[in-house]
Amino acid sequence: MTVTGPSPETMLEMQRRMLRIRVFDERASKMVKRGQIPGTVHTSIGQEAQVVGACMALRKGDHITGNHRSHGHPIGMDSPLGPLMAELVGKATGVCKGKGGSLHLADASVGSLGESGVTGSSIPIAVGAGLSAMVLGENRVAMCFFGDGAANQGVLYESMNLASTWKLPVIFLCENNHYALSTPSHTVTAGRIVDRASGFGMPGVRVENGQNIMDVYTAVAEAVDRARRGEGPTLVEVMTYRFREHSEGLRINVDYRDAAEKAIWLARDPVVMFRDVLIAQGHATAATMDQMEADVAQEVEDCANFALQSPDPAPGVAFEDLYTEPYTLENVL
Amino acid sequence: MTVTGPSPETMLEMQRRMLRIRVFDERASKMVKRGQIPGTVHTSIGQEAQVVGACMALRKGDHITGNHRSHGHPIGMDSPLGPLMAELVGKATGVCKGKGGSLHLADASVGSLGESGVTGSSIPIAVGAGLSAMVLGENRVAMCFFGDGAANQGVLYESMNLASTWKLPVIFLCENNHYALSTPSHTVTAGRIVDRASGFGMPGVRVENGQNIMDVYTAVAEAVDRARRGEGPTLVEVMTYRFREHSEGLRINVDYRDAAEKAIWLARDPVVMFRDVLIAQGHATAATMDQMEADVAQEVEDCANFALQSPDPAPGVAFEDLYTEPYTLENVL
Amino acid sequence: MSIMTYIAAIGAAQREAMVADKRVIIIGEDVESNVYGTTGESKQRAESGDFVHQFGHARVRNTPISEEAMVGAAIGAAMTGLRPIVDLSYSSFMYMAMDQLVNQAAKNRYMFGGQSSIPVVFRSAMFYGLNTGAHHSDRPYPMFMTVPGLKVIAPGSASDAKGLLRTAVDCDDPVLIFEAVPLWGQKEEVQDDEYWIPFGQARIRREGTDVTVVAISGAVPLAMKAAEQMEAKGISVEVIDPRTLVPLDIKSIIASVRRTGRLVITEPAARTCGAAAEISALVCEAAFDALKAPIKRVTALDMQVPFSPALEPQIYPTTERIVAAIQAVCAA
Amino acid sequence: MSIMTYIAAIGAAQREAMVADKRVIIIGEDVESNVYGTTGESKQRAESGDFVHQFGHARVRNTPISEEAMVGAAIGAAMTGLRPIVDLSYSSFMYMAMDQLVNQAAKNRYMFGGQSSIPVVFRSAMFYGLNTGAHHSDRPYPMFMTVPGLKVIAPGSASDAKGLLRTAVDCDDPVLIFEAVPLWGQKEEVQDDEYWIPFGQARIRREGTDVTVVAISGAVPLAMKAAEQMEAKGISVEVIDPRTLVPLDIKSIIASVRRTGRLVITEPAARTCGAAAEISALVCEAAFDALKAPIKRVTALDMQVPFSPALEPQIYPTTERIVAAIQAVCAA
Ligand SMILES: Cc1ncc(C[n+]2csc(CCOP(=O)(O)OP(=O)(O)O)c2C)c(N)n1
Ligand SMILES: Cc1ncc(C[n+]2csc(CCOP(=O)(O)OP(=O)(O)O)c2C)c(N)n1
Ligand SMILES: [Mg+2]
Ligand SMILES: [Mg+2]
Repeated sequence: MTVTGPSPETMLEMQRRMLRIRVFDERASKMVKRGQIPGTVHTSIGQEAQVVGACMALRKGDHITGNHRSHGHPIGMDSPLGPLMAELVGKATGVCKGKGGSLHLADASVGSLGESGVTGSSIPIAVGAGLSAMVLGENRVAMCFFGDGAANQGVLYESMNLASTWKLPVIFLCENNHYALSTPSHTVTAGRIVDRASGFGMPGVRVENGQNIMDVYTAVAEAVDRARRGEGPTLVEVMTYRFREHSEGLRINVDYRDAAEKAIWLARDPVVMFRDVLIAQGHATAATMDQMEADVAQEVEDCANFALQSPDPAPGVAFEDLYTEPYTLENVL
Repeated sequence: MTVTGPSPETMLEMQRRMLRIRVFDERASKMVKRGQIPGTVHTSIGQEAQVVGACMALRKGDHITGNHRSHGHPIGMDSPLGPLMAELVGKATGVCKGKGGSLHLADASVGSLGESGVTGSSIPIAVGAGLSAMVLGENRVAMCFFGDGAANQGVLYESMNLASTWKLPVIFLCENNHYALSTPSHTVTAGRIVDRASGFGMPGVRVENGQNIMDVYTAVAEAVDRARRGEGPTLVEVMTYRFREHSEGLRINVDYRDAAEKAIWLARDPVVMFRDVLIAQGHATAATMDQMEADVAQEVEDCANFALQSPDPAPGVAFEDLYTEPYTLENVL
Repeated sequence: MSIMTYIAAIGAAQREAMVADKRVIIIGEDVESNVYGTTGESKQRAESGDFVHQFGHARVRNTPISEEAMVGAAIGAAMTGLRPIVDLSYSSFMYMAMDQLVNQAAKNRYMFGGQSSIPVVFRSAMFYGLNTGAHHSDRPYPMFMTVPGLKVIAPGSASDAKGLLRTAVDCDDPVLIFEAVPLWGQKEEVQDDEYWIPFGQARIRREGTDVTVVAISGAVPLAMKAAEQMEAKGISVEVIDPRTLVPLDIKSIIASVRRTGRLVITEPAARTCGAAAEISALVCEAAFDALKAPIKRVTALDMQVPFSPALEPQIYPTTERIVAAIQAVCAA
Repeated sequence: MSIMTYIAAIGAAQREAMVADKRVIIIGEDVESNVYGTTGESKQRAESGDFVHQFGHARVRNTPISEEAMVGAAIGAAMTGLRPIVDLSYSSFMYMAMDQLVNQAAKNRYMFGGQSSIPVVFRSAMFYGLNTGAHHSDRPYPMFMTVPGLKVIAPGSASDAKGLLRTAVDCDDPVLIFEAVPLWGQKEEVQDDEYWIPFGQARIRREGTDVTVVAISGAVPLAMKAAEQMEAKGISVEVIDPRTLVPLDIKSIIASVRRTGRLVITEPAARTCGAAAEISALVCEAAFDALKAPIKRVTALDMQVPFSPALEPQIYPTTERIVAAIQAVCAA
C-alpha cells in the first residue's frame, strides 16, 4: 500500500504548524536577548519543513522523543504554545512547571515523551515506546528526532539493532543540518548516515530536499505506514539547515559555515516556499495566507504575554516530582 | 599492492600457534575441572584459525586488544605460555602478577594491551593505539578482537566512525562464532555484521570459512596492509564456531545449539585441516607434524607445572599498581 | 513457610510479579535460557517452571549485548504502560547504561514536572569474592545513591529479597536492586504466599545493648557471626540491616545508637563515599551527643579487586575485622 | 604575576603543557573552534593565540559526539605513548563514557599488574546555577571518588587551577578534573611562569581558631564570605580547600579540627554519599575526641536541578546556609 497524498486541509495545517514554529522561535530568540528567557534556546528556524513534515505523518496516540533543538517537535505535534513558552520562561504555568526549560521539554498531551538535553539519550526511550506498543498490542508508532551529530553516538546503533530485531514500530528521524555545533558533519562522520540503516536490517531513506515539506511528509508517512503494518523501523535522514547560530546568544568567532553555503540555504526558506506552493496549487490565496500568518503572530503574541504574566513556580515545586510519592524537604535537607 | 602468500616457515608457525592455543586451552579446561584454576576460563578451541590467522598478519610493535575469550589472542601473538598459565592459576609469576586472571590478561611483551572481561569495552582502546601511532608517526597497526555479541554494543560503531574519519590504522576483527553465550546471533542481530562497515566509510570483509587459516590470514593481511598504507580501518568478520560450552564449568540445560549444526562444525577442525594441508603441500610430513604436536604438548605440560609450582603472590601485591606511585595500605585502610 | 535460597526467592518474586500483572516483562541477556537461574524453576527449558513457557516470548525477552539501549528501552516502555524488570546480570556492566540510568531514569519525571512515571526495576548481581577479577566484582551501589531520583535497595536475606523485589516491581519509580552473589545460596524461611516489604524500613537482625552494627548486603552474615562471637565475650551487639539504602531508615539507626552509644558500619563497597560514610555522617550530625566512641567503618578497601584467591579476600570486610572494630569502639 | 580568571588559567595551563611536551594532545567536541574558551586566547581562529594554529590539527582534534569512544581512545593512546587531555565539556555527559572511565581507565593498570600506565586527563565543567536544567547541571565528582584507580581533583581558584592542571597532565595516572563554571569568571593573582601544585595538599584559604570549614570547588568563595561575616560576629573561621579529593589531604583537615574542635563541610554536590560525607566519616573516626560539636554538612540537596531561576537557587549551598551551620556548631 502506498500513502495517499495529504488533503488540502492537511497541507494548510502543515503551513500553520511551520509558521507556529518559526514565529515562536523568533519570539523566543528575542526574549533570550531581552533576558526574559533564562539560559539559552536552540531554534528550529530553517528546519520547519523537516520537523512538521515528520510530525504530520504521525497521529494522536503516537509518541515522539527529541533533543535540545526542542520546541519544534512538540509544536509540530500541535502543542498549545502558552505552556511551552511559559516553560521557556520558567513559570508555574509551564508545561513542565518550569522545571525543564527549553532543552528539557515534554508535552504528554501530544505524545511528547521528552526532549533530551543530552544528545542521543532519548533515542532508546522511543524504542521503549515501540516495545510497549507491541507488547500491549496498541497500534501506535514512536519517532525519535536526533541530529547529524547525535548520529555518531553508539546508543543510536544499539537502538536501531534492537528495534530492528524486535520489529518495533519506531522511526529514527535524523535531522541532518550539516553541523554539530561548530563541527561540520563531514569532518566527524564517516560515510553517509542513511547508509548505516542497511547494516542494521532496516530501510534507510534520505530526503535530499528537507526544505520541501511534501518530500519529508511522503518519506516519513511511508515509514510510519510500514511501522504500523508491523514491518519494523526505518531510518529517515532529512537534509536541512539551521538558519541561526547553534543556540541563541552563543558567539563563535570562527566562521565555520561559509557565506556562500549560508546564502544558498537561506534562499530555501521552507515557510516561504510552501506558502507559494499552496497559493500556486490553489489551496490558498495571498489573503488567506496573510490571515494565517496574522493569526499565528497573534497566537505567539498571546503565548508570550501569557508566559511573562504567569506567576513563578512556588518554591516548594522544586521538591516535587523527584519520586511519585510526596517527598518532603525533611527528606532532602 | 597485494599481499604475497605466507612462506612455508610462516605456515608451519601458524600451525604451531594453533596447536599451542588448542593444547593450552584443553589443559586450562582440565585445570578448571580439577579446581586448579579458580573461577572459569573461556576457550578458543575451534576458533584457532580465526585467532592465529589474524595475529600472524601482524608484526612486532603492533597492538591487540581482546575480550573474555582471552588466551588465544596473546598466544596467537606468541606469548610465552608459562606466565599466561600462571596468571590463570593466580600465581606470583603470572603475566599480570595473578591480578587479572583468565578474563583480564595482558602481555605487553607481545603488544597485547589487554583482554577485557567487559565485552566491547576494549574496542576503543585499540582505536587509541591507532591514534598514537598516527600522531607519533610510528608505523604500527592496532587490532581489536570482539565477538558477534559485542558487535551489538554501541561503542563499536562510535569506534569505527572515529577510526574511519581519522583514517587510523585499526583492524576491527569480529569473531562470529554464531552465539553470545546461549543467544543465537541471528536472534539479536539485525542484518549482517560485515554490512555495517560501509555505513561507516570503511571496507567490510567477511571470511566465510573461518576454519581455514589461509582465508583468515589473507583477508586480515590485506586489511593490515591497507592500514599501514594510511588508508584507514577495516572491519573483518570471521565466521567460526566454538567447540566447547561458552565457559568451562558452565552448565546450561537448554540445547541452544542443535546437534546437527554442532556436528557439521566439529568436523571442520582448523588444527586437523591445516595439518593435512601442510602435509599435502609438502611443507611437512606426518612425522614432523607429530613432532610439533609433541613439542607443543611438552611446552604446555611445562607451563602447567611452572604455574602450579609457582608461589602465590605476596599479600602486598594486592595493594600495588592501583596508581603509578606506591600506594600504602595506610591509604586504603 | 519454606526454606528457600536468596536466588530462589528472587525467582519466586519475579514469577509472582509476572503472574500478578501482565504489564510486567523481563528483559536481559540470556534470560530465556535462564543462565543466571532466576527465570526458571530449574535450568531445564523443557520444564513448565521455565518462564518462557509460562509467560511466553513476548514477556521474557533475550536482548542483544546492548545495555544502554536495553535500559533506555525499559525506561521508555515504563513511561508508556509496561513495568519492566531488566536483568543486567553483573553490576559491573551497569556503567554501559549509566547515561540512561542517571540522565533518563532518574531525571525524566522531575524535569518534566511529573508528566510521566517510570516503573522499572533494574536487577544486578555483585559477584565479588569469587575470583572473577576486577571487571566482574564491583559493588557500585554507592555511586547510584548519589543520584537523586533513583531508589537503591540491597536485600540481605532471602525473605527480604522476595518481599522487597515485589515492592520494587509495584513501585512507580525506578528501583535498582543489588544482589550480593555471596548471599545467593544462603537459605532462610520464606513465606509461600505473596508479601511486600515497604522501602525505608530497616530490619533489626539481632537486638543488643552495647553497640550497634549496621550491616549492608553481603556484610550482614559477617556481622551476625561477629555478634555471636562478641556475645561469648559478654558484649551485646545490635545488628541492623537497612535493607533499602534510598530511601534509608536513618531513624531506626539513630534510635539504636541512642540506646547503645556506639556504632560500627560494615558493607562490601569500597570505603570512599560509600553508604557507610553517609550513615556515619548522618549519625554524627543527629546523634553526636549520644556517641560514646568514634564511629568505625568496616568496608572493602579503596582498591580494585585482584583475581588471585591468595589476594582477593584481603579486599572485603571479614568477621574478624568487624570483631576488631566492635572491640575498638567498646574499648573507647 | 598577573590577575587571571579561572578559565584563562585553565587555558594557560593547557597551552604550557602543549608547549612543554609534544605527547600532549587535546581532543573533544568543538575544541578547534574554542567554543568553551580554553583552547585559544580569544575565540578568534585567525589569531595566533588559537591552539589549532599554534599546535596544528594533529594535536588539537575535534571529535564526533562519541564520548565513549573518545574516552576509550584517549585511554588507549595514553597506554601507547600520548598524554591526552580530553575535554568532555559538561560533567553531565561523562555518563556516556562511564564504562571506559570505570572499567578501563581505573582498572587496566591494576588488573594487568602494572604493565601499562595511563597518563590521561579528563576535563569537565559543572555548569550548575546557570538555569541550564537537570541535563546540564550535575556535580558528579563524588561518584568518581568511589572508583579506586581514578584521581579526582576540583580546583577552587584560578591559581590552583593552573598549577593542578599542570600536575594532572604530568601525572602518569588518569586524572579527572572538575571545574565549577561559577568559578570560571573568578579572578586571582596567578604566576606567569610554569608551576606545579602537588596533589594531596590542601590549601588553607584563611586561618581561624574557632571552627574549621572545609569548602570544595564552587563552595569555596561562599565559605570565604561566610568566614568574613562571622569574623564581624567575633567567630574565627578557618577555611580549608582540599583542592584534590583523591588523593585527599585528610591530615591537614584533622590537624585543623584538632585546633578548632568544630567542623562544617560544604560542597556543591548532592548530600548523599558526597565528599562531605567521606570527610565527616574520616574526621569522626580519627578526631572524635577533639570534636566539641556535631559535624555539619552544607551541600546541595538530594534533588535534581530545576530550570526556573525561581527554583534553582534553593538547591545549592549558600553563604547564609554556611553561616547558619557555623553558628549552630559554635553554639553546641
Ligand atoms: C552527550 C552530549 N554531548 C555533547 C553535548 C553538547 N552539545 C549540545 S548540542 C551539540 C551539537 C548537536 O549536534 P546535532 O546532533 O547535529 O544537533 P543540532 O544542534 O545540529 O540540531 C552538542 C555537541 C550534549 N548536549 N550531549
Ligand atoms: C558489557 C557486558 N555485558 C554482558 C557480559 C556477559 N557476557 C560475557 S561473555 C558474553 C557473550 C559474548 O558473546 P560474544 O561477544 O559473541 O563472544 P563469544 O563469547 O561468543 O566469544 C556475555 C553476554 C559482559 N561480559 N559484558
Ligand atoms: Mg546538526
Ligand atoms: Mg559469539
